[in-house]
Amino acid sequence: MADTASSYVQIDGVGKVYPSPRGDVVALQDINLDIASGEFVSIVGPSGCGKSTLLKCLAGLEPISSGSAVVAGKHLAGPPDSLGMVFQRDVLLDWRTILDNVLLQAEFLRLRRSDLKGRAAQLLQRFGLGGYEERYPWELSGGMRQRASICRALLCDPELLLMDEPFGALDAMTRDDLNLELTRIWQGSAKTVLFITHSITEAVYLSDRVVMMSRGPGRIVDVIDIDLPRPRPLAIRESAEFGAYTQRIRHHFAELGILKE
Amino acid sequence: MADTASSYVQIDGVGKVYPSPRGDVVALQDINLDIASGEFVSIVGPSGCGKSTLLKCLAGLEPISSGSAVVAGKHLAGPPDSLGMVFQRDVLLDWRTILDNVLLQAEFLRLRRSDLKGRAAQLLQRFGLGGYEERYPWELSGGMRQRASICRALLCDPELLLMDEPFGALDAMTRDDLNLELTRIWQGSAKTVLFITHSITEAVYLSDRVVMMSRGPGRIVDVIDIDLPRPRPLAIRESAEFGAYTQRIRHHFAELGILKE
Amino acid sequence: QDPLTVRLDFSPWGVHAGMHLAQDRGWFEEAGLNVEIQDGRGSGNTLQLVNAGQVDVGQIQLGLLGAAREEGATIKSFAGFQRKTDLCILVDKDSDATEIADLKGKKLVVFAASPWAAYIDDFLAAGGLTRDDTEILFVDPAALWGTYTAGRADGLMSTIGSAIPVAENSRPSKCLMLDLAGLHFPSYGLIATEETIQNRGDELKTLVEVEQRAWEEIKKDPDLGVKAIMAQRPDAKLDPKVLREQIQITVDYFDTPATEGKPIGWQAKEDWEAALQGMEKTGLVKPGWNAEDYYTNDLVQ
Amino acid sequence: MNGLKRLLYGESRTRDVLLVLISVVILWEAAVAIFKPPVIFLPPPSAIWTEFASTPGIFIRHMGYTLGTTALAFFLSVVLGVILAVGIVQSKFLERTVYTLLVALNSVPKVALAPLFVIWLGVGMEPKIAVAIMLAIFPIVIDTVLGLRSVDPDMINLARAGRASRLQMLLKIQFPNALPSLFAGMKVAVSFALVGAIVGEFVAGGNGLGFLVLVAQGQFDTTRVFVSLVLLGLMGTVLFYAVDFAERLMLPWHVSQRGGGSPVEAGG
Amino acid sequence: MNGLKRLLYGESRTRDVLLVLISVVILWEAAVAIFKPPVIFLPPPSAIWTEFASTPGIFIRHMGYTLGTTALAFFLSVVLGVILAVGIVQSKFLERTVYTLLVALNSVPKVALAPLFVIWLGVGMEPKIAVAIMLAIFPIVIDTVLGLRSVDPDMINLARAGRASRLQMLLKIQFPNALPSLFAGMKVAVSFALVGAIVGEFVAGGNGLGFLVLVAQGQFDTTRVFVSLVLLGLMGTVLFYAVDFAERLMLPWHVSQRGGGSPVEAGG
Ligand SMILES: Nc1ncnc2c1ncn2[C@@H]1O[C@H](COP(=O)(O)OP(=O)(O)OP(=O)(O)O)[C@@H](O)[C@H]1O
Ligand SMILES: Nc1ncnc2c1ncn2[C@@H]1O[C@H](COP(=O)(O)OP(=O)(O)OP(=O)(O)O)[C@@H](O)[C@H]1O
Ligand SMILES: Cc1ncc(C[n+]2csc(CCO)c2C)c(N)n1
Ligand SMILES: [Mg+2]
Ligand SMILES: [Mg+2]
Repeated sequence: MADTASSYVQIDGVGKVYPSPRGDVVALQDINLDIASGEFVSIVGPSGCGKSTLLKCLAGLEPISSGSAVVAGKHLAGPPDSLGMVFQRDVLLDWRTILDNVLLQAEFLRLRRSDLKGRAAQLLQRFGLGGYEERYPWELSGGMRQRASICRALLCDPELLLMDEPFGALDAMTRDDLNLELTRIWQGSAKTVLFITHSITEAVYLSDRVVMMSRGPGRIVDVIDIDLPRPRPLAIRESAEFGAYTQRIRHHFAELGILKE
Repeated sequence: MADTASSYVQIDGVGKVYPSPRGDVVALQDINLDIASGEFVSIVGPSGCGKSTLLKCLAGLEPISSGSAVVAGKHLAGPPDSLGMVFQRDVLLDWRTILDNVLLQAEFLRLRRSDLKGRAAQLLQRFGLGGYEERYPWELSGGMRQRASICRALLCDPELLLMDEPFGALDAMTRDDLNLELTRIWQGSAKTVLFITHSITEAVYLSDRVVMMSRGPGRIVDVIDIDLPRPRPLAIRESAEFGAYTQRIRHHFAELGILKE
Repeated sequence: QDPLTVRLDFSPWGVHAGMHLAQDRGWFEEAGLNVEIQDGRGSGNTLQLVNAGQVDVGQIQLGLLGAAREEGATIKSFAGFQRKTDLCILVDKDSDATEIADLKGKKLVVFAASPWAAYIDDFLAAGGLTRDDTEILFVDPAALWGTYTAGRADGLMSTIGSAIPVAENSRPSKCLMLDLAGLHFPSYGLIATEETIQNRGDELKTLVEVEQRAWEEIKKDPDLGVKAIMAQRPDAKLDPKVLREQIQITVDYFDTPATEGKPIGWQAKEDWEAALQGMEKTGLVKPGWNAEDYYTNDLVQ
Repeated sequence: MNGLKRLLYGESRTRDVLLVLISVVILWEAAVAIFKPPVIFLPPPSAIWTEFASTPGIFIRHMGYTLGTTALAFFLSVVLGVILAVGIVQSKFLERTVYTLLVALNSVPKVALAPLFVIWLGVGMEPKIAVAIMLAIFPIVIDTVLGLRSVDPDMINLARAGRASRLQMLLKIQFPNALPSLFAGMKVAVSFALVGAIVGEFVAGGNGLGFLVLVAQGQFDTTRVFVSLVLLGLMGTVLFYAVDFAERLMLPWHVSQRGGGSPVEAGG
Repeated sequence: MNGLKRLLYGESRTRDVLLVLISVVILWEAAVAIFKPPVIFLPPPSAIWTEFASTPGIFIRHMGYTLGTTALAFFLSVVLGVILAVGIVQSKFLERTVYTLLVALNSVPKVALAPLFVIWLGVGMEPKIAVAIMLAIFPIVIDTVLGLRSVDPDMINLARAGRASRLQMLLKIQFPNALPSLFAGMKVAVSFALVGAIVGEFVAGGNGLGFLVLVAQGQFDTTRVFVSLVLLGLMGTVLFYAVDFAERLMLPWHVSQRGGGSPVEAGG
C-alpha cells in the first residue's frame, strides 16, 4: 500500500447504489484503495463489476452512497481540480472539428486556444491523427475517435488521469505504440493515473499496481504490486516475472467464474 | 480461396470513397474477397484502415463506389436477407428494455414476439445478462450493452453474421467464454461469419481465414488460411502452429509501421 | 403646441368627411389647432382609448356612452353631428318586410360587440316577437357582410349610413330602423374625457367650430367631402360613389325634431332622455341617470 | 413506490405553482389598490372573482364549449400533423409541396382568415375547428419533422440491416425518437388550439368564452372580459400540464425526463 | 465547390417550390372559373394580381412596415426566449414561476389581449411589438428548454469532469446541443411574429398589411383583402426559408442536415 502521507487518492469504504424503480443496483461495496501521488494503477475485472462506476465516483460525477473519498487532499465534492478523463464511450462533440474537440479542455480552463493549438496538433500527430484536425467526429473510425478523446484528456497536462478502457477499440500494435506513448507522457510529468483495461497484459505492463475487482456487488478482491523495473521495454512482456503476474490475475478471473454467476 | 460455386459473399474490386467538403476519403481500394457459405472469416488491420466501412458496404448500408459485390447470389442493393449485424458502437434503443431491444429483430421480420421471447431470454442468459431483461440500456455497463447487441444480432438465426469488434469492451475471460459460445452457435447453424477484431489471437482462434488489411487507402494485404482442426480447445492457443499464425499477422502489423505513416 | 389627437370610429367612410375636409383644407391650422387624425377599430375601441387618455378626442356612436359611463368611464359628448338614430336592420330592398313583426322566422346576423346586441330583445318585443321567433347569429364585422350577401342570413344589423351604400353593389337592401320600436340611439359625435373638456376646452371649442364649417360646406357639396377623404387616405382605395352616398345619408340623419334649427353639434336634452329611457329598459344603464352627465353643449356655439 | 407521486410532481411542485399564482394575485390586487386605475382600465382580482361568482354557471357552460372545440381541434391537429410530418420526411416531393404550402398558410394570420372561413363554412363549429387546427398544426409538424430527422444514423443502419420495412423504421425507430420533440410541439399546440378556438368564437357563433369576451367588450364591462381571460389562462395552464404529464408518463426513458431534473443539477 | 449552391437548395428545390405555387394558382383560377363564386367569397388569382399591379407601391410600402415590426419582434423573441429558457433550465424556481406564468399567458388569445395592450401602451409601435413577441416567444422557449435538457448525460459529465463553469457548460455543451431545437422553435416563431405584427396592426395604427386588410374589409373588398393575405403568405414563406437557410449554414454537423436528405433515403 502507498504511504498515506503522499496519497493522492484515498478511498475509504466507498459504496455506490444506483437507485432504480426496477430494483436498486449495488454497483460498489466497501471499496478501499489508496493511490500515491504519481502512481500508475490499473483496474481489471469482469464486465459489469463496477469499474466505470468507481472511476465516475472518483471523478465526482456520481455521488458515492457510503464511505469517503479524498482526492488531492480534498474530500470529494464534485470533480477534482486538474483532472483528465477518458470515458468508455468516446464523447466527442459533433459540432466541433477534431482539433476543436481536443481544445475543449483548454477552453474550460480558460487557457488561450492559440497557446495550446500547437500542443493539440502535436498530440493528435503522436496519436496517429495528423491530418484529421479539421474533420468532424462522424468522419472518423471508432478507434480514431477514441484516440481523439485521449488527446483531449491529455491536453492540459492534468495531475490526475482517469482512463476508462482508452485503448479498447485499437488493434494490438497501435495499442503497443500508445502504451509506450502513455508511459512516456506519464513519466515525463508525474501524473497519477487510474486506468481501466480489459487487457491483463496491458495492465501489468503499464502499472505500478493492478487492482482486481469482482462482481455482485463490485468489490476489490486483490491488489497486485508490479515490481518490474522501469523503463520497461515491450519485450518485458515475454519475461517469466511478467508471466507470473498475468497468471495470477488470470487465476482470479478463472476463480470468479465469469458469466457463470 | 473458397470455391466460387458455393461462395456466399463475392467481393470484386470494390472501392469506397466518402465524399466530403473537407476532401474526399478513399476508405477502400480494390478489395477482392470470396467467402464460402458457412465460412468464418476475420478481418484484422490497423485502426482506420476501412474494416467497418467494408462491413457496412457488405451490409448494404453504404453504397460502394466501384467494383461489385454479390451476397447470397444477389448483387448488392440494400441489406441482404437474413443478416445479423453487430455494430462497433452498441446501438441500443433507449426507449426499450434490454429484452425488447433483443426482440427488435424479430419484430422487423414480423415473427411473433411470444415465439422468440424464450430464445431471447436464453441468449441473454448465455451472454451473462440474465436478470437484466427488464432494465433499460442506460442502466448497463459498456460491456453489458455490447453483449446485448450481440444477442440481438443472433436472435433470428441469420445466415450471414457481420460483427464489428463485438467483444471489444469485454475482459479477456468473458471474451474467451463468448468465443466458445460464438463458435458453438456458428457450428450449430452453418452461418457465414465476417468478424472484425483487434485481437489477433481471437481472429486466429475463431476463423477459417484471417484477412489482413492495411491503410491509406484501405486494401487487403494478406489472407491467411487457418488450418487448425475443429473443435478447437482454448488451449490450442498455446500451440506452436497457432503461434506461427499470430506471428505472421504480427509481422504484417510491424511492417505496416502503425502510426508512423 | 401639443397635438390634439382625434380618433375616428373605423377605417375611412363617409361620416369622417368633416374631419378630413378640415384637415385637407388646413382649417385646423388656420384656427391654431394641431390636429392628428387616426382611423379607429370600432367605436367601442376608440371610446376606451379616449377614456384611457391615449387619445384626446373620439368620433364615435354617442349612444355607447350609456354603457360606458355605467362601467365608470368619465367621458362626455361635447358635440353631436348626426343626432338621429341610425341603427338599422338591412333586409332585401324588394322584400315586403316593413315592420318588426315581419322578421318572424328570419335569420339575422349581428356583431356581438355591436350596440345592437343589447337592443335585440326589446326591439323584437315591440313587434310582439321574442328571440326564439328569429334566429340570431353572432358574426364578426369582417364576416358579417359575406354571410349576408351569401344569402346565409335574411337580415343584417348595422347602421344605415355605413351599410346601405355598400350593399347597393352586392345585395341591394333597405332598412328597418331601431326607432320602429320607439328606441333611440344617438349617432355620431365627438367625445372627450371630463378632464380634457375642463383643461383643453378652448381647443375643443375651436375644433367644434371648424367641424361646423366643414359640415356646412359638405352639406352644400358632398363631393368636397368625398375628395377630402380620398386625398387624406390615398392608400385605402375608396369608392367615391359609396362615399358620396354615405355622406348623403349622414347629412340626412343630422337632425331630430328637437335639434331643428340649432347649430350643428348642439344636442337636445329630450333626445338623450329618450335614448336613456330605452337603455334603462334594456338594463344598459341603471335608473337614476341624469341626461346632462352624458353630454355638454358648452363647447358649441 | 413513489414513482406515480413523483410523476404528479409531488406536492412541492403543485405548491410552487400555487404560490406563484397567489403571489401574482396579491401583487395585482395591491397594485390596483395603490394606483387606483379605473375599473374599465384594469379591474382588481377581487372584482374579477366577484363577477365570476355572481354567475359561475354561465362561465362554466361557455368554458365547456370552448374546451370541447379545443380538445377536438387539438386531437385532429396531432393526428393530421404527425401524418403530414411523416409524409414530409418520407418524401422529398411532399416536403417541397405540402411543407411549403403549410409554411405559407401559417404566415397568414388566422384572425384575417377566420372571416373567410365563416363565409365559406358557415357559423357552426366547423370554422372554429378549422381555425384552431390551422394554428395548432404548425408547431406539431415542424417539431415532429425535426424529431423524425434527428435519428442517430447508426439506428437507421440498425433497422436497415434488420430489413425493417419503411413502416417499421417509422414506427419502431423514427417515431419513438421523435416523441420528445412531438411532445414539445404538442405543448405549444395545445395552447394554440385554445387560442384558435377563441379566434373562431370571435368571428362567429354565440357560444364559448370568446363570445363572452366580445359581448363584455361591447358593453365596456372590462371586469367580465377579465373573468374570461383569466379562465382562459387557467384552462391553458391545465391543458399544458396535462400534456406535460402525459409526456412524463410516456417518456420515462428520455434524458430530458430521467432523474426528474436537469442533468446539470443532478449530483452537481 | 458546389457546397454553397447545395446550401441554396440548388435549382431543383427552388424549381419545385415554384411549381407548387404555380399549380396552386392554376387550380384556384380554374376552380373560380368553373364554380363562379361571388367575388366576395373568393376572388380569382388573376383579379388578385390585377389589384396588386394597380397600386404595387402601396402594398410594398405597407409590407415594408410590417416586415420591420416582424423582424424586430422576432429578434427580441429569440433573445428573450433563449434567456428565459436558459433560466428555466438552470433554476427549478424559475421553472415553476416564469414557466407557469408564460404558459398561462400564452393561453390567453392575443386578439383578446391586443385591445387591452393598446389601451395600456397607446397606438404606437409598442403594442404591436408586444403582441408579436408574446406570440413568438412561446415556441422558442418550449423548444429551447427541450434542447437544453436533451443533452447526452455523458457530455454533461465530460464538461463537469473538465471543471467547466455553469456558463461554459451552457455555451459550449448545452447551447450547441439545443441549436437544432432552437431552430425548429425559430421556424415556428418567425411565422408567429408575422401573425403577431398583423394582430397588432389590426388594433392600432395606420400602417402595415394588417391595416390594409382592415380597410379593405371595411369596404367588403375581398380582392384587396386577398392581395394582403397572399403577400403575407409570401413574406412568411420567405422568412421561414431564411431561418431554414441560416440553420443549414450554422448546423452542417447535425444529422437532420447531413447529406442533404433524410438518413432513411440516403443510399437506401
Ligand atoms: N446509471 C445506472 N443506473 C443503474 N445501474 C447502473 C447504472 N450504471 C451502471 N449500472 C450498473 O452498475 C453495475 C456496474 O456498472 P459499471 O458500468 O461500473 O461496470 P464496468 O465494470 O465498467 O463494466 P464494463 O467493463 O462492462 O464497462 C452494472 O451492474 C450496471 O448494470
Ligand atoms: N462517414 C464518413 N465520412 C467520411 N470519412 C469516413 C466516414 N466513415 C469513415 N471514414 C473514414 O474512412 C476510413 C476508414 O474508416 P473505418 O471506420 O472503416 O475504419 P476501421 O478500420 O473500422 O477503424 P477502427 O478500427 O478504428 O474502427 C477512415 O479514414 C475514416 O476517417
Ligand atoms: C351598428 C354598427 N354596425 C356596423 C358598424 C360597422 N361599420 C361602421 S363604418 C363601417 C365601414 C363601412 O364602410 C362599418 C363596417 C358599426 N360601426 N356599427
Ligand atoms: Mg465500464
Ligand atoms: Mg471500425
